[in-house]
Amino acid sequence: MRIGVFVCHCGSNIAATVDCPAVAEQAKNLQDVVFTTDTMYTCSEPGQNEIIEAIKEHNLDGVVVASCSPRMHEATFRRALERAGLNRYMLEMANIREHVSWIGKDKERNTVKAFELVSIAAAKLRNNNPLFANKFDVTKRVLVIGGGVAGIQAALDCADAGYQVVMVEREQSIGGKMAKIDKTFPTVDCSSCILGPKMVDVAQHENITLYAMSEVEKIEGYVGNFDVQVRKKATYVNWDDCTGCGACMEKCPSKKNLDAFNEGISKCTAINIPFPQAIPKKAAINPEGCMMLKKGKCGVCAKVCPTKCIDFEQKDEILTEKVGAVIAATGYDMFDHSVYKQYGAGQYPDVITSLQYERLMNASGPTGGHIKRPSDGKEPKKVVFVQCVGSRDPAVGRPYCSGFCCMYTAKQAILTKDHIPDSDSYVFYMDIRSPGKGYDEFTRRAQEQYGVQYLRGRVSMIYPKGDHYVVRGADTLAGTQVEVEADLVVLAVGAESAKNAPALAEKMRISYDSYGFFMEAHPKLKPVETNTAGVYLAGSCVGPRDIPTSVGQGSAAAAKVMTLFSKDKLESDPQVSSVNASRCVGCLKCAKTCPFGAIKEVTDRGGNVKAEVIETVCQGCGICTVTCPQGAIQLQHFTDNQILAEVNALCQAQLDF
Amino acid sequence: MSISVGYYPGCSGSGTSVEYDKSTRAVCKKLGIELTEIDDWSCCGSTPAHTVDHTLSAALSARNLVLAAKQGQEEVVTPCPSCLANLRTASHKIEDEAYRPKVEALLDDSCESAATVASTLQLIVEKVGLDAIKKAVVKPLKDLNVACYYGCIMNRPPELMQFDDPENPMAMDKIMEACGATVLPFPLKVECCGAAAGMPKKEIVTELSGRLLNVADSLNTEIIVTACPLCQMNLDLRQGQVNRANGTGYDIPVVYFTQLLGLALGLSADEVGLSKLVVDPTPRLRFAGVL
Amino acid sequence: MQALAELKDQIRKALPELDVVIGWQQGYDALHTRPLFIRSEEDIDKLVVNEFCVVNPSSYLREMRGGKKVGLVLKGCDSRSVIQLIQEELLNKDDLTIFGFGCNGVLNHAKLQARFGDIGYIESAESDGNTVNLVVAGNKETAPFAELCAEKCLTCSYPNTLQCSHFAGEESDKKAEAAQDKALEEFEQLSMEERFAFWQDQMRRCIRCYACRNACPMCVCKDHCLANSRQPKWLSEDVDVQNNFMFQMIHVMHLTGRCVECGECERACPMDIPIMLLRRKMAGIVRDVFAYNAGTNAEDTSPLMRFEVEEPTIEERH
Amino acid sequence: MSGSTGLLTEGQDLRIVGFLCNWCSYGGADTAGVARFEQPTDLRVIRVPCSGRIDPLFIARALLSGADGVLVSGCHPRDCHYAEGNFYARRRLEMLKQFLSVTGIDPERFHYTWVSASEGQRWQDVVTSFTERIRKLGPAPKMSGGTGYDEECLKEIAAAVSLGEQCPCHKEKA
Amino acid sequence: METIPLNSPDKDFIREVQERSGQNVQSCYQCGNCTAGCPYNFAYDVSVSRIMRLVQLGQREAVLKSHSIWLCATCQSCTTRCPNSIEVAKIMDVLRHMAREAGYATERNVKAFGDAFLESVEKHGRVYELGVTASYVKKTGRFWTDVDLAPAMLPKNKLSIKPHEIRGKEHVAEIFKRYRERDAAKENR
Repeated sequence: MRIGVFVCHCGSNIAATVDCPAVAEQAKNLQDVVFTTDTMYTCSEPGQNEIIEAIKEHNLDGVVVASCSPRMHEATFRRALERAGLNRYMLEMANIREHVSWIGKDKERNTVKAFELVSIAAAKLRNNNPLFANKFDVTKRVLVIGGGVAGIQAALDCADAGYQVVMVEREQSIGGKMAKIDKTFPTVDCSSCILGPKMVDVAQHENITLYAMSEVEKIEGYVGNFDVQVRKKATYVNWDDCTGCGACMEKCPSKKNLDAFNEGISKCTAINIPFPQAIPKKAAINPEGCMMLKKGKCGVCAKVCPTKCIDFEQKDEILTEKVGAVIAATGYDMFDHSVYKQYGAGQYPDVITSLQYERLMNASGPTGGHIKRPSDGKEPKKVVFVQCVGSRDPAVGRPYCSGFCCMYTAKQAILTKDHIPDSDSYVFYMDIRSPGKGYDEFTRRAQEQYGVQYLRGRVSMIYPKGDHYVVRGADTLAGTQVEVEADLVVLAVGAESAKNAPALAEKMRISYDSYGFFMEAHPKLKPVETNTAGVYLAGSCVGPRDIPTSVGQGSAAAAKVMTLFSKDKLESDPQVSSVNASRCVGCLKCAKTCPFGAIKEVTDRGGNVKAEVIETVCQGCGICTVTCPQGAIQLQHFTDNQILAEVNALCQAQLDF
Repeated sequence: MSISVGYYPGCSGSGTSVEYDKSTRAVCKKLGIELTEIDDWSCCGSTPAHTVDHTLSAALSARNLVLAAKQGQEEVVTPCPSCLANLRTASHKIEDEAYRPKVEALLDDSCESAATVASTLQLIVEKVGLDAIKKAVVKPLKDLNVACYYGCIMNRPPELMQFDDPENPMAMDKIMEACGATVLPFPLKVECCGAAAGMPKKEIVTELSGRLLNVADSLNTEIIVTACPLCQMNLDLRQGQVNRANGTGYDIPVVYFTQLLGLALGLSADEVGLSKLVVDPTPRLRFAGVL
Repeated sequence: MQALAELKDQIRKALPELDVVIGWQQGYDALHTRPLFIRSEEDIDKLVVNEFCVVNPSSYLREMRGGKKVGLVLKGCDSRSVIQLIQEELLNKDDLTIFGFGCNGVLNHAKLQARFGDIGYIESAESDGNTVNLVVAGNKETAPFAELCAEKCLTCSYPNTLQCSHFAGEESDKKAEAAQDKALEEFEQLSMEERFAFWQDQMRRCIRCYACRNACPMCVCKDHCLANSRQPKWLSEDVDVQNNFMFQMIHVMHLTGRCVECGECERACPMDIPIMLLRRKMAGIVRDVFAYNAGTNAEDTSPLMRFEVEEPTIEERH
Repeated sequence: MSGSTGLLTEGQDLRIVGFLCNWCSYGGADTAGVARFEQPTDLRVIRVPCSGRIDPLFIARALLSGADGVLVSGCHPRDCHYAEGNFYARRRLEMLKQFLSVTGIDPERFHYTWVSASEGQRWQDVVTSFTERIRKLGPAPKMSGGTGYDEECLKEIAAAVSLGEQCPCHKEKA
Repeated sequence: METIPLNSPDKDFIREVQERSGQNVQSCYQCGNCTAGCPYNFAYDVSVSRIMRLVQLGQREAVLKSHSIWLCATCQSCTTRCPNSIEVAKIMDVLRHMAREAGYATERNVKAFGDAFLESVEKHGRVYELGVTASYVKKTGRFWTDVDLAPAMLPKNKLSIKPHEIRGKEHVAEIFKRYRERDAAKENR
């Protein structure tokens, strides 16, 4: 074998703490290495050309690049190899940046370590083989999980591009949080006026199949060929026939159910359509409130329904769909502020959340858009907004900034003044975070034009005193304690990951962070991709996002799906397991431990049982390779011999520099 | 039921809060708790010690925990939150193997075996239990509107105290409810009364205790129930000072929870030391039919 | 012996349906048996069952796979290896007929030799599970069974053949003499350095003859053992401490959750390397962590072939 | 090499082999690098797709070949990119971990844990504490003997061979 | 107002506060929650969040000469509610120790009360309340301290005229002695 070694300086990123020329020089002594050099930026165009030229000039059949993490540039260098006519799998990388130069300052030790990493890479490379991809078909349908604004955007874009979309929404209607909001910042335009038409488009688009009141049960398969099971929860209403006339709601005697759409500030009937613009506009029965379902008595809705679509016997249904890609747009939940005992733990009726306040201000909300205190229906004259409730607070496990609370608080303060001109608003904030188009101007407007009193400091406690609530906080700019007697306190609660997000992530085989938000493939460069091919992300399931970002991500995820679907055949990764039939004794232990069902039993010509890998199903984990006692099934590119070569190189490496 | 624990009365128990000590002993006896006073106990050092030096404070407290262990007590209870805070802190410090030698150096004794410490309030709520209290009540405190005031250090810092909620503790509320009283939602349960500032900085106490009395008054509180000698002293003994400083005229009795609990369990006014209180609670208790 | 007569009877009845029945016959002296392959009626009378039926007849099975109907005369311990292989679907239950009996333990030649000198002088030896009665050079001798038996019998909890088709004679009620293997317990008193040095010595003596592997009823890889493979190549041809030790590591890991502790490997070792220390250690760990005894239930799944999402018995590693 | 970067015999790095899954722990190590979390230099990382690919025998091989320590890290349980790889790994690695003591190889020289791609800080902690642990243990005892046998050994072998048919190598096969 | 010179922060001071309190003062992001909840804020000259800020900036004098550190009663509001779980009350305690060592006592009466209290403990093993009062009055000359309480107090017979002497009072006194020796040794070093 003829190996070339390229040691990258990465400017000073590596060269500052690693003697790159010395590493290149030493590498000449490694077995089969015939060419070494060190370059300033190996990933740059001249750097890549240098590799290509060296391959041709020195007739190299394998390349070691010592530079950054392979997670960063492995694909780049593999393409360079291909341009030079080498198989892409004849590349090995030594990570001398993230694992060496950036984590240690001792140049001498770093240099030794860098050389050893190069020698490991070369040792492995000597055992590499060219690998070739197989091609397989793509199902050009996409599953969108979540019908908030991000999911809606993604679904519409894919549908408009001509692809079939299956949308699964957990709630009774799509629209997500945006459907509950009164106005949007910084334009203060009506939220439902801009979202409503998009919701209608979803309902009417011929390429979109919508399953509301449904959840994803199971996802199997792989990019291009996912098998999805959807659980359609029982609504006790036959939606094919329901016209959404609302006659049932008028007559339902069970009227004291928690109104989830109105965030619990009002009550609703057991059979209910959450709001007039709901999509789909269908009634559903809440089994916890329904007398018929609980006690077998009532059935009024069934009697009054003009289309006779009430079905008390309805059960959950499992549907299966085949798709080629998945977009997760499952959004976020509001932080549960009951952990803040010093703010009343949710027990004070006039200390409410910002989303409850949106419903109070919303013309289609329970008060018809008149701001009234939940306790006594009085119009509040002094409204205090407390920011960072469940944000930037490590003590409650939420150290992150939710990002949009500063802006919606400013909006709510402005709207408060609009609704109640003789009111005073106070905003307790820690820092105003408004880095968006027109955002900072908006918060300034709240203060300059609307006279909202901004106070820089947290609130320590809120307690009732007579008819009011004493809000005791700090104004660190004044350098002391402040107290306001408020009529209404609005807690700007932060965002947290949607409940069950981790469980869904496990179904999609993607990772999530310690807060339950989904992990993108790269926080900068792959913001809507995941580490699982064919699964994309949009909106707040990745972390708190405002509306424009969520919409942008919805479109971005859709664009990724379209790119995927632009090919009729996909190439399978050749880094999959492969059975050496002559070593296989047919015990099929590999098949028993494979998480993907990628190994099947076959009989050879002699009638002997053997294992065989289904290449498109194999994900390349290598569990089978460890299971097989004969070493008959080997994960390509990570074979026993390749890893043993690395171990041997490392444990027997000569350190005499 | 028979519970047996070591007892650390604290210095004020033989002085300004003699009625707390008396009623605590009486109530415990009634509830089947055997309190064995640590023989020859000494002062925990209180606030002055920890404001001077943490190791000194720990050593003064640890002396008692070591003493208790030597006298065969695994657990010690104390009615006083200030003592509790000091003893608990000391207990943590001597559990820390790195810190223990420092304490031992001052104490000139091993802290290897030392008793643990809890409040009598915790003991009564957790070991006796509300059901047992409910059953033992012979004179329900019906028609009595009480506000329970816990003081600032009974439950705080939560990592150290590990008992009840640090912002909205409920132990006394539940005991009073079990005794039949109407418990008002007093929002300043854990606000500070002014603590030991009474002597050196009276205006602090009159301001802070004034706030507490103000809110209690606005809730139409008949009796304030406390669990802390310092709180009780500031609110009761200094209530006159508060009134003079703020131009108010509060007349709210401030009693120890053990006193009311004792009465509900059938003890006499004398047995719980009612006469030691400055603002006389007897008229209200008579009105409510408790006396 | 009641059991033997019954066994022969059962075999006689079953033989027409079977291609072969594997058992033991008398060897070249009183202290040895050798395998017996019963193919016809007349072979049946050669069958013996005694304290020297040490070899596991099932270890001959792998030489004859392929749909043959085989009968096996098995001790309790032998049956475990068969059950384990059935569980792994390496043996077909329907092809096997197992003849079981109650075993009182087998004797160990090395121990006999140590006690009575050359075993050639021993004319006969009989055991009831408690006492061994011998005739040595014409003299009658007795000795406690525990002092002469195979190590594995001291901790054996399965004296009766498990999951057999036919059972002959009385069940043995022999109990394990000790829960823990004494040798292992003693070995583990040594310091880490002493243990390391011990194995250094042992592995230096190893001649890599693979007798341990060949004697192992669970080594089913046949010609495909990793030890002799180039693709993948785990071991070099060098017979040195490192490679010898590595071979033992391979053997142990491949037997994790499978080893039935029959002791054949150690018995087969020409260099008397105490391999069972390694086997028993691993089997003990599997018992501790997964409450699993290999080869006791054909319906079970070996612990390394499955997992739990929460592993209460595995300490979380931070 | 000359000058300051000469031989590193005195205070030379120990030989610590790391096996890291590509998706979580290798990413976590990258995250630590990107954040410039300083770490001891003794560890050299071998990248594998999944902790389920890590054969305990690789670890045995490394320890027998002179590694002073072996560190394995995968995705946290439930977070495996391949859904189940770390669950199998956990069982396999635990077996090895508990087994090592009987061989005289200090089990403390082998550690396995879980680090996610976002846990750069945790990776730094894991590497630092493991390296410190290995430094405390010092270099691993080396395999002695190399190849071949001493005279006594050869005698023993000869004796064994002379036992002839009692040698199970010659076991009668059916 | 003065300009705080940032070029020469007292890094030793920051380090000492951190070491003695076991708290990372840099994790304070100045949200003001400690000040917001501090019952004593009205009496402070420097609010507690500003104390934290001044510590972060290494302003030894400004911190140790503040009155606030003497007025803090360790009520734990700040510690309990700090979003970054900083034990602020402990830092205040440590600052008081440091002020004492540096010879600052901006609130003489508070210090005098504490000293009187501890002297009583050292002497008797337990606190002798009347003795503390007497000693405090002697130290401060504030003869009229709490005399207005006498009419309410005296009839209740609460304050014993004699101190409670305990058998182990020598042991307690020795604790104080060893403490002072330890501190003296530290000084010499």
